[in-house]
Amino acid sequence: MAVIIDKNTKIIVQGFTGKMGSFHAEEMIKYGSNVVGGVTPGKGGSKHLNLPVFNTVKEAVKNTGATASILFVPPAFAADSAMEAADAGIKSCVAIVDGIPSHDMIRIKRYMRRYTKNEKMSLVGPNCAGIISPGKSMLGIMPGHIYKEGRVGIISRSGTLGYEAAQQLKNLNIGVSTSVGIGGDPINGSSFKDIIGKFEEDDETDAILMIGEIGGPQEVAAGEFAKNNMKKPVIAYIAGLTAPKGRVMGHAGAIVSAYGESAVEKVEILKEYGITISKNPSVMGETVKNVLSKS
Amino acid sequence: MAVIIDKNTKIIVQGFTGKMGSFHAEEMIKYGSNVVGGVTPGKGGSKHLNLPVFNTVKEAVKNTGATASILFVPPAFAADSAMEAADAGIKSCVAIVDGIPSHDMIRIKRYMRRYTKNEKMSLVGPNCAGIISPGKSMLGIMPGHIYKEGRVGIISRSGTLGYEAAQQLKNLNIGVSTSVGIGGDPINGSSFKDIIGKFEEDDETDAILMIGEIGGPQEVAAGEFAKNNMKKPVIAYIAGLTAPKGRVMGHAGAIVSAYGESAVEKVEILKEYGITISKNPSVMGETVKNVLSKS
Amino acid sequence: MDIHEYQAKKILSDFGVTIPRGGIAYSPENAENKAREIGGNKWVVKAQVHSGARGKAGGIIVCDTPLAVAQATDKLLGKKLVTNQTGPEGKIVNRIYIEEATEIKRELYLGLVFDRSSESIMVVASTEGGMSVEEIAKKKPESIIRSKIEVAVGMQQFQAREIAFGLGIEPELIRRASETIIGCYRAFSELDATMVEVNPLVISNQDQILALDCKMSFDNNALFRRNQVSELRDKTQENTNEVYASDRGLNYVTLDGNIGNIINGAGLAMASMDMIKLAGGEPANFLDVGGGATPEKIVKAFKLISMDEKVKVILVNIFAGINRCDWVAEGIVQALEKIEIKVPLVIRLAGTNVEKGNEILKKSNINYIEANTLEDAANKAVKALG
Amino acid sequence: MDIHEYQAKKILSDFGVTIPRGGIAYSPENAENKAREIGGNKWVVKAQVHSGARGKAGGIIVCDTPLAVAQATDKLLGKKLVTNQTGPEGKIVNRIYIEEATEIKRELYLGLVFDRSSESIMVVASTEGGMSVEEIAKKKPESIIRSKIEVAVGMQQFQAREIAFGLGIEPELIRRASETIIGCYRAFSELDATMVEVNPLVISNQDQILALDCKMSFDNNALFRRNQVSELRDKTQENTNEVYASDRGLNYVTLDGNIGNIINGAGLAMASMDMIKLAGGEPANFLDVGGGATPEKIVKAFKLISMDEKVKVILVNIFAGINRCDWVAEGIVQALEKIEIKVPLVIRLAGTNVEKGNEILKKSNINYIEANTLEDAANKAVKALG
Repeated sequence: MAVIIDKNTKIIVQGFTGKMGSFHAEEMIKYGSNVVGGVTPGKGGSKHLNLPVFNTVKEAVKNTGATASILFVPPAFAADSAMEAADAGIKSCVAIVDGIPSHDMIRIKRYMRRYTKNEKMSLVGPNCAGIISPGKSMLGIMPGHIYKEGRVGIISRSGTLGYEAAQQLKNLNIGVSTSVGIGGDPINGSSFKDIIGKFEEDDETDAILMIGEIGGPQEVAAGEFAKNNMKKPVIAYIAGLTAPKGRVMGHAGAIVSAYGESAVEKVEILKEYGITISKNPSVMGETVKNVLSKS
Repeated sequence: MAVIIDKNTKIIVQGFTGKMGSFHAEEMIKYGSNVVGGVTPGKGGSKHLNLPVFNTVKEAVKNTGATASILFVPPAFAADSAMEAADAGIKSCVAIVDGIPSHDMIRIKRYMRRYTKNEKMSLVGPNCAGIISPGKSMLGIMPGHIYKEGRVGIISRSGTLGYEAAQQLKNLNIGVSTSVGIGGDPINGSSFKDIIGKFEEDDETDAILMIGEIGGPQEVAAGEFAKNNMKKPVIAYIAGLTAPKGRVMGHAGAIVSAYGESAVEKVEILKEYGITISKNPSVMGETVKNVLSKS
Repeated sequence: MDIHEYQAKKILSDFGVTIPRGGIAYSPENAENKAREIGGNKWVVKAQVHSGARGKAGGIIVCDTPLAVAQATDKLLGKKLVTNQTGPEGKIVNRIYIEEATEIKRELYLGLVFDRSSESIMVVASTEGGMSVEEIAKKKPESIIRSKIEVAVGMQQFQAREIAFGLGIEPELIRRASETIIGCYRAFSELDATMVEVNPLVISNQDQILALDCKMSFDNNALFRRNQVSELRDKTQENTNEVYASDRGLNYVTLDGNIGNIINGAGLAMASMDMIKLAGGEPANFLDVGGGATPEKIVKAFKLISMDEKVKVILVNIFAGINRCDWVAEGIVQALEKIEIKVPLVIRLAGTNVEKGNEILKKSNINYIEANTLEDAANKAVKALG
Repeated sequence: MDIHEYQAKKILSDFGVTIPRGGIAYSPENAENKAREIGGNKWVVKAQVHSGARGKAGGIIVCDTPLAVAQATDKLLGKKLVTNQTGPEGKIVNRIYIEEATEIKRELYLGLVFDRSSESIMVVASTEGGMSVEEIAKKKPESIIRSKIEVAVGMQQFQAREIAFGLGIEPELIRRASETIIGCYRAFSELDATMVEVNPLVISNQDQILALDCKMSFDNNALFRRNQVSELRDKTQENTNEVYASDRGLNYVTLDGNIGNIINGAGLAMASMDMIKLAGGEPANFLDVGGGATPEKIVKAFKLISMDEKVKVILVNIFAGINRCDWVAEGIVQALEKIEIKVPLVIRLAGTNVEKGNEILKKSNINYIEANTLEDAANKAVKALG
C-alpha cells in the first residue's frame, strides 16, 4: 500500500455539507477516492452527494468503517474536530483549514498523548493541500491530474510549490508515489520527520523530495533523522533565500527567529546530513532525476 | 540490585530543613541510606545534618548526583515538588505526604507524559510509608528493624498493615527483598501493577505479597498483569471485608463505588487470575511460607 | 464534603447551567414571600438535607398557592427526614428551597466522577433520569453513555455533543445541552469537586434544559484552596461523632456492631475489623488514629469511643513504627486516667519496643486484656462480649 | 498583532505583574496633568510606537518637572520615530506614556515565546536586561536561562523558582519574582499571545520587582476569541500597504527591490522571489493571493502593487490547481481593464488548463510578456527592468 492512504481507504468528510466540504468531496470522489460519508452535527440521518451524513465522527466510523477523514470546518472549530476524529478511531486526518490558533494546535498535541502509539491518529496539516497517492486516492484539495503515478515521495510545507514540483517531475516523466502537504503553520500535526519515516518504510517509494522553507526546526530535524535512519535518497529545496529576518512570509510558520532557520543555514545543515539540495525551485525535477539516475 | 533503590542510591530530601524532613532524614541515615543532601528553597548554600542544602532539585542533582528523592512538603506544594523532581532528572521519588488533592495527582500524571519511558521518574505515593530494601537502603518512614533481609517482595497500600506483614514474615524467619508502600489515595504515582512488574524482573525476589484493600481497580489490574506476564508466585490479602459500601474507610482511596471494588469481589477475581489469597490478615506470613515451600 | 442542592444549583448556574427560579427559606412566612417573588401558580417545596431520594421520604411537596408553600415549609422545617440514604436516624431539615414548578418533557441523568482507571474525569449520562445511577445500571445499562475527559486540555465540544446526541436531544437543543454539560465539567474541574450529579436534568415543555436536582461533593484535601466551597459546609447534616473525629484529625466511621476499635493506619484498621467479623463479632466503628498514633490522638480516640453507647468492648490495636510501643502505652495509660471506661478493654501492641510497652501497661492499674496477634486480639474481644 | 508598551503593561498588571505608576497622554497639557497626578519628582516620557530601541532614537525622555514633561510630550507627539527596528520611514508617535521614574538596582531580561521543537511555551531569562535578546545571545550566552513549560498543566511554581534563583534574586524576593514570571506565563497562555517580553524587568532600590518596559504580540488566528485584545490594534503603527492587504485577505510584505510580485501560495511566492534574486533582480514585495487565486483577489493585488512607486516590473506567477488557468487569465484581464499598469508585466501561468489561460491572455489587448517556467519568468522580469 502507499503512504497513509490507498485505493480502499474509507474516507469521511468533516464539515461535509458546507460549501468547501461539498466542493472538495465531489472533487475527491471524481478522482476516485473512496469517500463513504460525512459529518455535520445536526444533519445526521440525511443524505448529501448520495452519501450518509452523521452527527458525530463516532457514528460515522461505526456505520461506514471509515479510517480517514478530511476537515472542512472553520478554524475556530478545527481543533475540536481533529480531536473528535482522533477519539473516534480515525487513523489519518487531514486538516486543510488555514487560521487555526497556535495554542489550539498545541492543545491537540497534548490531547493526543492520551493514546498509545498504535492507537494514535496521524494528523496532517493544518493549512495544507492534503495527501494524494496518484492513481489511488486523494485526501486533499490538489489538482489530481498534475500528479503522475510513480515512485517519488513528496513532502511540502507549501501547497502550490508542491504542485510546481509535481509538474516538473511529470514533465520529466517521473511519477509520484504519494505527495503529502504538511502545511505552513508553526506547529503542524505531522512534521517532515514524521512523514519521511513513513516513506522510508514504503515499498512503493524510491526517493523523497522534501520542499521546505524558512522558519522552524523541522527540515533540520528531518535531515538528522534521514542521516541516522534512512537508506533512500532525499532531495530538498528550501524556499525563502530572499526572505528578510523577523517577517512572516505568508505562512504563519515562515519566519526566521533563531539560528538554523534561514534558508541559507538550513541548506548548509542539510548538506552536512548528506541530503541533495535542489539549488533553485526551477530544478527540483531535474535534481530528483539526477539522483534517481545515480541510484 | 534491589527494586528501585539499593545501597548506593543517592538520596535527597525535599523539604529537608522542616521538622518532618529533618526527623526522617536522620532515621534514614541511621538505617544506612545514602542521603546526600536536601532541598529547601531559600536555604541553598547552608548545611543541615552536616549535608548541603540547595534551593532547587536541579542544583541538588547537579552537585550530588542524586537519583532518588523523598518529599516532606505540605500537601499544597507536593505536586509542584514531585514535578520539580521529575524535571531535575530524579529517577525515583517517594511522596510520604497525606492530603494531596486528587486533581493535583492527575495533574502530575499529565505533566509526566512529557517524558519518554526511559526519562520518566517513578513516583511512589502519596500517603504512603515509602520504600525499604532491608539491609540496603530505606527511602521512607517505616521502622527499619522489623524488616528481615530476604527474598519476598511486599507491596502495600497501607503503611501499618505492611508493617504487620513484615513482622509476620520475620516471626517465620522469612525476609523481604524490598517493601513498597504505594499509598492509600485514589490516584497514586505507582500502582500495584507498576511495582509488581519490577519485582518480576528482580533477581533478588522469589515471591510477591500484595496487600490491597477495598476501592479502585488496582488490585485487579495487577492480578491480570500477573496472570499474563509473571512467573513468580503472587500472594494477596485484601482488607475491608466488613467495610460498608459508599463510605471512605480512612484512606481516601478506600471506598467501594463500582463492581469489583469490594474485598469479596476482588478476592474472587484475583483467585481466577491464579493468585494465592491470604484468607485473613493474621495469616499473611503463613500463606507466603506455604507458597514458598511449594515452589 | 457534601453540600446542599440549592448550593450546588447556585454553583452550576455560575458555570452557565440553567436552573429553575428559586430561593431559600428559613421560615413559613419567608417561604410564602419567596413563592410570591418567584411568581407563577405552582411551586415545589424542597427540604434541604444531604441526601437523595427525598421525594419518597416526603421531603418534596408540590404546592398550588403561596399559602400551601408556607404550610409545607412549616411541616418540613425542623423535621428529621429519613431516606434510604440517611440511615434510620435521618437528617434534620433546617433550610427549605422554594422553586417554580417545571413542566417536564424528558428526564435525563448526568453525572461526573473521577475515573481511577484512566486517571481522568468521566462523564456518565443516561436517558433514564430520575432513577439513581445504580438503578439505571441495573435496569437500563444500555442507556448509559460514558465519556472520559482528557484533563490536559479539558472537556471538548465534541464530547459534549456526542453525549447530547447520544441522549437523543433534538438538533436545535444540542448547543444548549453541550453548554450545560461543559458547564458541569468546568465546575467539577475548577472547584476540585469529586462528584457532580444532575438528576434529573430535564427538558421542559418550553424546551429549556434545566438542572432540576443536583448534588456536588468536594475533595476535602483541596478545601484549603476553595474558601468559597468550604463556607458551604453544613455540619448539621453530618454524623455528630464523625464531625467530632474529623475536627480532631481522626478517621472515624460509625458502624452497626458493638466492638469499638482504636487502630493506627486505615489498612490495619480494616484488617482488624475483618478479624473481628471472622471471630464472630461486629465492629461498632472504624477508627484510624493515624500511622503515628500519638498519645494525644489516643486520648481523643478513647473519648470518642466512650461517647458511643452501643460499644460493649473496646479493642486497641497499635502497630508502632517510628513511634514506639512504650510511648503508645503511656498514652493509653494517660487516656484511661482521664476517661472512665466501663466496658472490657483488649489491647494488642506490636512493633517497636513491644515488650516495654506491654510492661508499662501491666504495671499500670489499667483493667485490660492483653493480646498478642491480630487473631488473638479479635478472639479475645469477641469473647469479652460475654 | 503587536500592541503598545502601555497596553502590554496594563495586561500584565492584570495578571499580577507590578508596573511603575503611569498614564497615557494625547497632548502636552494632558501629560503635565498626568505627571502631577502620578506625583514624585522625576518622570519618564515614553513615545508609544510599535518598536523597541526607542531610547537610542530619542523616544524616551527623563524629566524633572511637570513642565518638562509637557515640553517633552510636545516634542515627541506627531514625530516620526526612526529606530533600528522601524526601517527608514519610521513610525508616527500619537500617544505618550508618562511614568514615574524608577531607581534601578538590577536589570533583568524575561521573554516568553513558542518553542516549535517541543511544541510548548518557552520562558527565556537573563541577568543581562536592557540589551536585546539577540545581543545577549551574542555577548553573554551563558547568562541565558531557558525553561520549557508543559502546557498540559501550565507553568509550575518550581519552574518560576528555578528561573528566579538562576537570576540570582535574593531569597526574600523569590516569591514575588515567581509570581511575576507566572503572571507573564498566564497572560501568554490565556490571551493567545505569541510573544511576551519584559525588558528590562528590574529590581528597584526599594526591592520592588517591576516590568519597566514590555512588549506583547498576539496570534492573529486567535483574535476572533480575544475581543479585548483585538481592540488594542493601532493601525497607525503598521505599514499602510500591508494594512490594506491584510484587510483584503492578501499576504503582503514590502521589501526593498523593484520587481513587484503577484503569486498564489506562500511557498511558491518565496520560490519566485528566490528565482528573481538568482536572476540578478530584487523583489519589491512578497504577495501571496492565496492558493485559490480568485479573480477578485487578483484585482486587489494589482491595485496594491500599483500603489508601490518603487515597482518597475510586475511578475505574475500563478499555479492553478482546482481553480483553472482560464479562470485566472480572465481575472487578470478584468483587473487590467480597471487598473492602468505603466510598467512591464511578465505573466507565467501553470497547472490546470494552462493552454486555455495563455490563449485568453494572448487574445486580450493586454500588453505583457509570456513566460513558461519559474526560471523563464524570473529572467524575463529582470531583463524587462532594462
